[in-house]
Amino acid sequence: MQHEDLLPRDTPVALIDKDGATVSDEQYALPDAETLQRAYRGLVEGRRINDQAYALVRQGRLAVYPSSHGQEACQVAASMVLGDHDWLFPTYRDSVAVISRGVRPADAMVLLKGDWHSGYDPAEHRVAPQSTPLATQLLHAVGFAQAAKHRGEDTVVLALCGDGSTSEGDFHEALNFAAVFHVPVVFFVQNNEFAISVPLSRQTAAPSLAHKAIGYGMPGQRVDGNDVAALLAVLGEAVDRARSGGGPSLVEAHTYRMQAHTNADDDTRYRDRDEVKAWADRDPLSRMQVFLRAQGLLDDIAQQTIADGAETIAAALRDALNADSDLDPEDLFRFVTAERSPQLEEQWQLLRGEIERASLTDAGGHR
Amino acid sequence: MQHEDLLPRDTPVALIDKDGATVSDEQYALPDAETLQRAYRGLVEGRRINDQAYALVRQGRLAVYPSSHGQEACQVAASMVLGDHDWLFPTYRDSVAVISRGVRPADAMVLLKGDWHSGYDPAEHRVAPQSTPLATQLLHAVGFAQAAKHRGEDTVVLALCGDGSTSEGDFHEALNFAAVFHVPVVFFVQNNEFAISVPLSRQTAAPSLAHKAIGYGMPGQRVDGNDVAALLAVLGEAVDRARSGGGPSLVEAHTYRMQAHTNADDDTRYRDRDEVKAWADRDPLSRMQVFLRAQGLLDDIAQQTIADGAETIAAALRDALNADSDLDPEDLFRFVTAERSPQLEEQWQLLRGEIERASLTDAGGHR
Amino acid sequence: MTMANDIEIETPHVVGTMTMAAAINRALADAIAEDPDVVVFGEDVGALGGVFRITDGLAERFGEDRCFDTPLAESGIMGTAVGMAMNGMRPVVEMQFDAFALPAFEQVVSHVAKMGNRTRGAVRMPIVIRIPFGGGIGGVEHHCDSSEAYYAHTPGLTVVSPSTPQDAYSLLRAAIASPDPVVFLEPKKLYWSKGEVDTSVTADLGTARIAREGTDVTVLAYSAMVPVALEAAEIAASEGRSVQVIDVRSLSPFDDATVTAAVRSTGRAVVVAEAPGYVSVASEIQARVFERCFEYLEAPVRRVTGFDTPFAPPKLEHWYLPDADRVLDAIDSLHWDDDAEGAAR
Amino acid sequence: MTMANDIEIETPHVVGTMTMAAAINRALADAIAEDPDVVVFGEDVGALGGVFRITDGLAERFGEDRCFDTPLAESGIMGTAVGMAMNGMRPVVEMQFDAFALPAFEQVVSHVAKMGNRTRGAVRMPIVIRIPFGGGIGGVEHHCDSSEAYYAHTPGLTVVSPSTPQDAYSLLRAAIASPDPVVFLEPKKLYWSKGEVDTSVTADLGTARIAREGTDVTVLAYSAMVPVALEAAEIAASEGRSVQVIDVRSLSPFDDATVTAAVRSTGRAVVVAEAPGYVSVASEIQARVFERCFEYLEAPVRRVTGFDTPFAPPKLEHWYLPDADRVLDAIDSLHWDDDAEGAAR
Ligand SMILES: Cc1ncc(C[n+]2csc(CCOP(=O)(O)OP(=O)(O)O)c2C)c(N)n1
Ligand SMILES: Cc1ncc(C[n+]2csc(CCOP(=O)(O)OP(=O)(O)O)c2C)c(N)n1
Ligand SMILES: [Mg+2]
Ligand SMILES: [Mg+2]
Repeated sequence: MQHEDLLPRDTPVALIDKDGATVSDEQYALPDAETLQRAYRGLVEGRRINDQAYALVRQGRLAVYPSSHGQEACQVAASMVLGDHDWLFPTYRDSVAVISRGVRPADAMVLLKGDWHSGYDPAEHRVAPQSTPLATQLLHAVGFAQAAKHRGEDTVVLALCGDGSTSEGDFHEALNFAAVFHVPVVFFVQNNEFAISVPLSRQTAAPSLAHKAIGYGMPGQRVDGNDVAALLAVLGEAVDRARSGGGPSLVEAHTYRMQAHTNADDDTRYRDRDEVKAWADRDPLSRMQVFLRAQGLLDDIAQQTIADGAETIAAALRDALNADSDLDPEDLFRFVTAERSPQLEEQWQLLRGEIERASLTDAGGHR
Repeated sequence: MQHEDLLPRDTPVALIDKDGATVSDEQYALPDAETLQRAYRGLVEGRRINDQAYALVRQGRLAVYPSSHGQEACQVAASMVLGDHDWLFPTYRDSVAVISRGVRPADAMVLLKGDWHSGYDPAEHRVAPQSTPLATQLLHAVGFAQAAKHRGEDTVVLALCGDGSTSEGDFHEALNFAAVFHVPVVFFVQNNEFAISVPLSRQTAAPSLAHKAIGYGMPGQRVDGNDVAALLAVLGEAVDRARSGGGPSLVEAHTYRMQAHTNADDDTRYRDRDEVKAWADRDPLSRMQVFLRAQGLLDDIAQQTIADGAETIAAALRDALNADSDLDPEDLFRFVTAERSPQLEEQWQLLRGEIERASLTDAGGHR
Repeated sequence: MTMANDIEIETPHVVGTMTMAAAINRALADAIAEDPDVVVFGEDVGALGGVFRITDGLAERFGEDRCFDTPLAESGIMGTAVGMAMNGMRPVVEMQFDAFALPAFEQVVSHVAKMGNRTRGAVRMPIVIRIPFGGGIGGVEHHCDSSEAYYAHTPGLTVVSPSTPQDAYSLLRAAIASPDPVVFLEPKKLYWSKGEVDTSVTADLGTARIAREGTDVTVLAYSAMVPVALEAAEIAASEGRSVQVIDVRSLSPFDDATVTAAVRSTGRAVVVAEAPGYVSVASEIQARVFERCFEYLEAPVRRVTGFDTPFAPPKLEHWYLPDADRVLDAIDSLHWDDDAEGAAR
Repeated sequence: MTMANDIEIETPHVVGTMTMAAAINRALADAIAEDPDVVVFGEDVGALGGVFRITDGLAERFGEDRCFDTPLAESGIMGTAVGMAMNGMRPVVEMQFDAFALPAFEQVVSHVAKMGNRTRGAVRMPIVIRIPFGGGIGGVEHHCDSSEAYYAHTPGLTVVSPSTPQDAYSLLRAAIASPDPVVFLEPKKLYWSKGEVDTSVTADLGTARIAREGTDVTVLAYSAMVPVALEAAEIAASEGRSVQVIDVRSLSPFDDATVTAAVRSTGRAVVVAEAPGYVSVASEIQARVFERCFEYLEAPVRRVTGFDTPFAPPKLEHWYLPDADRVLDAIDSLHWDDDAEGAAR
């Protein structure tokens, strides 16, 4: 590969514009109809999950929810481009991608509900626990891929992070390790313009985040993050390259966080409503709907079926989260190490005594 | 600046080749004669200091010495391009650069002699303490420049690091902060092909280390690290740019660590003697000598004067290090915080009691 | 230890009731107003005013060059603070949450804590590292840790944590005025607790504070555990036991003078801390008190701490956090006269 | 605690005298040979064999994919180890010096220590973090720190440190076999000390070892301080005092059973550690022993530790490091019968 080929384009790759019209591209082909139909269903379901979770926060059933409203195209594409044996390394904002991989919505919300730190077995759907400490998961993804390569498996790993996270040292170390060890990792940055309140201009002075790739000797590419077709094409190519021994690459998606960082945030303090409105025009769902309708790939019945499916998911999520959690305080001591040390056992016995006494007196208070 | 202008050249900038012949360059002019004569003196003195320190290690007068033998052109240029009020942020390998800035050789060796952790007042010669934890000093340099900018001073900061250190997260964070805050820092990487035993190919898959610059939105340049003329030109331009508000930049010098990492290292374990020999042909001193002689800028008398000057420095260094250190154990407690806490005072009294008892019995042992 | 708080307070003094969050905000504002070298920076501290709104209004009032957002990189924040301090500034940095200060750990331990010593005092590090810490707010993993042990163990760092709005104000002013680095741990759980604040009141770093007088037993606590200790003392009083509560407040260096005198006077002590107890500030206090008060103790010094497990998820944290009952249980175990084991001694 | 060491040793057992460095090298080699999932990596561990030559010959013997150099980035080393462990490997990583493990601290605390708990045991972290630590070798700043407190305080980490070649071998094998992360602290000062090693001998993580029997006082030490304690015991013996020495060896979890029984039997104890004493493993041991042996103590438990200062420069380290004399002084202070204060008690 020539050095120049490692640089991204000056403008992000786009295949379907904001009005649903196709954009022709020399390098990237439009995915096939069935793929786009599946993607659209994923978008609708993803949006529904985001909105349902948001509502559950308001109802006090979730402690917190970092929504990917507006970023569903990235979420769905990240999941769809991976094969069954590939692995996803998501962040706290990537619940929709996690669910798209097959994790039960209620399991994906265990962390955000406050029951435990993670709610699914990573091996079951090949999804690492959602990572909170920023950029740390990128290194896990690289190590995971190193192990796969070591054993001669052709697993591809896709690791997610946000624009803000590219400033962390771990971002740098992860891309560098991946390139030096030439492992099959796709680094996928969802540049949604903000890290909580901090705009992209405070994160980087680079022409684009994808311009960082050449500094590691890997290709970088930019893509319209609200265009699921372009995302599928660009990420798909990156996954194929990784699988065929072409090494890691960096993909930057240009998208926007439509809601506040989480419910605890107040985004009126740091951004204009006009900016948010302008991005509403570039919504990833509506452009696909227009496109599919125009292509005859979506009719009212199909639309309704998809909406119903999404509603079913939302209802299940509601039900699961409305049920009270049945938690066992002994869990605090169960998983710290494989075998419980006498030191921890002693502490558990202390707590057990307290719990027993509490149940003897009243429910809740100890004394 | 255009994006492409942020990329380095495909081959390092060179102005005087290994045989002492000039190389013409469209962008960079050869420094004037007087500057080159001064540089040559610096090279000879630097080499003498390196060799003297190496000898002092063998004689047990220095605990350890990471030599810059072979890298003297980088050391001298780094010091010469800075004005009096500019600051240098060096590493353990940059003793020659530190001394070139005016720090007394014996003071620069205090760390390596084992008397204390640093032996000079940074403010006196505008030289930060030599940094051991890799890449950490790059962030100090950025913060230092931020403070200068904050006060409206036109200080330029030049920060040194090695090729291996570019892999650290702090390298990334430093360049990024510098670019985002647009501060006057020149990052100068001495790529000497090795990080202890680890070759450059294990540090990076990038076309060059200077290719990392574009990922931060700053210009990167490559230069022959054994060509002091090219170094003065390239670093000088970077310093000028920084001073005139043009922001930070990254310069990578291609050089070679001619000796083992330190005296504690055994480089026969990881590199070929042939490779080392090949680099001896590219020595930074001999090419300058040939060049200056050919240009009539150096004659036998001048050569002898320079050698004598270097010898005087070496002799002073020898004398200083052959003198036994007069150390006060109370120093352990003196500088931890500005005011000594009762907690530390209590511990000092404990030690003081031991020392007193020891002096009563025999010299050395306590009991 | 007395460290002179030599700030000349130029802004008019304020006396009034405010939250701890407001007191910290006020301390930052007053410090910025009075000393041109003070700068406040970190993640989201500018327009947003911090995720806890502690820096609310500072950027607007004092401008972007006095309070500003950085790129998202904690080692970067800490490392540039070192450089600024080398060049005459007094950086006050915010780490967004306790666990997110960890990427900066090398800069803290290898430079912030050691630079003054390394340079024989030529370069001091007047840096304040503000860290919201501890649980009790229903935060998810990595948002509720108590990592004071890491800092308190590190020579060269002063570590303090307030339990009242007054101390939050006064200790933060003292921290900013200190020539040396101070880790200032802010109990998230108490951010919205209210109290009287007089901005003319000063506090010395390195000193403990007697939070409640008492004669039977001394409870040593700090930060969010001080209200817990006071609650326990209140209940104990109703049961006829007089509990003295000391707010340790300076986790390093330690105020042996105050603490030793107190425990010697009561002859019994319980140490309370939220962090995991193993190799902790609580173990240090317990060990020191034991050693210095051995001849005066009627019973072993006990500690009540968090478990040696990762912090609990929100729905289980009430089982994790030490509460007044747990403190009272520990007090009950201290060989009282009506206690067979104690009497046997 | 007994953690079954369930390795099937396939290589022929070796019995012989070797240095601790050789014993560690041997343990690594045997583990690589026996378990295809074991990989060793870090800075300079390949061709060079590590700056202390601990991994000497491993890359050559087992190939680049079993022992290899990484780019120079400690968080990278630790973070990729996490990923490898998630994918079935058993990474053994080397941090070149103790202070240079600090850039990896976030990965260690936020992931290595917590992943098993986070995933309810679904994903365990069988990672060994080897860290050469401590002073006594005339190293310059940042090359002689003792940072065991940071790790021992962190729930989820097992922390061990050997004082003999035998324990170096056996504990490292147990660490590599453990399903959980183990911080393995190697006393640089003892790398070249020699001892008998039988590779068929196993050691359980979480257990202390009685290094010398004695009846008058128990000295609790670990790592490079064990020889110091033994030297003190030898001198004390010549003065008529019988000193028991316990090699704590497991810094977390703690072997209360062994230690408590020992101190109860002698009634006196001194804790010895090289690290700064404040908020340290030594304070933890002191506090635990005090609390659990209170009724049996003839005198306060003392500790002998490094000062609460940054580690000394090479030429001053002999004043910093605890030595036999300092241990003997502490023993002397333990209220013996011929001691007025002790007698008054
Ligand atoms: C190491 C670390 N530092 C700080 C935080 C607190 N924090 C959580 S999300 C966030 C912003 C992340 O921005 P970005 O990477 O752009 O992702 P986004 O939230 O926009 O998806 C911050 C600062 C954290 N989780 N981890
Ligand atoms: C954070 C950190 N990790 C590891 C080390 C140990 N170490 C000292 S020098 C060195 C190699 C540095 O290589 P490079 O940056 O190329 O500089 P050079 O020594 O070649 O000048 C290493 C690994 C260190 N000093 N700091
Ligand atoms: Mg973002
Ligand atoms: Mg190098």
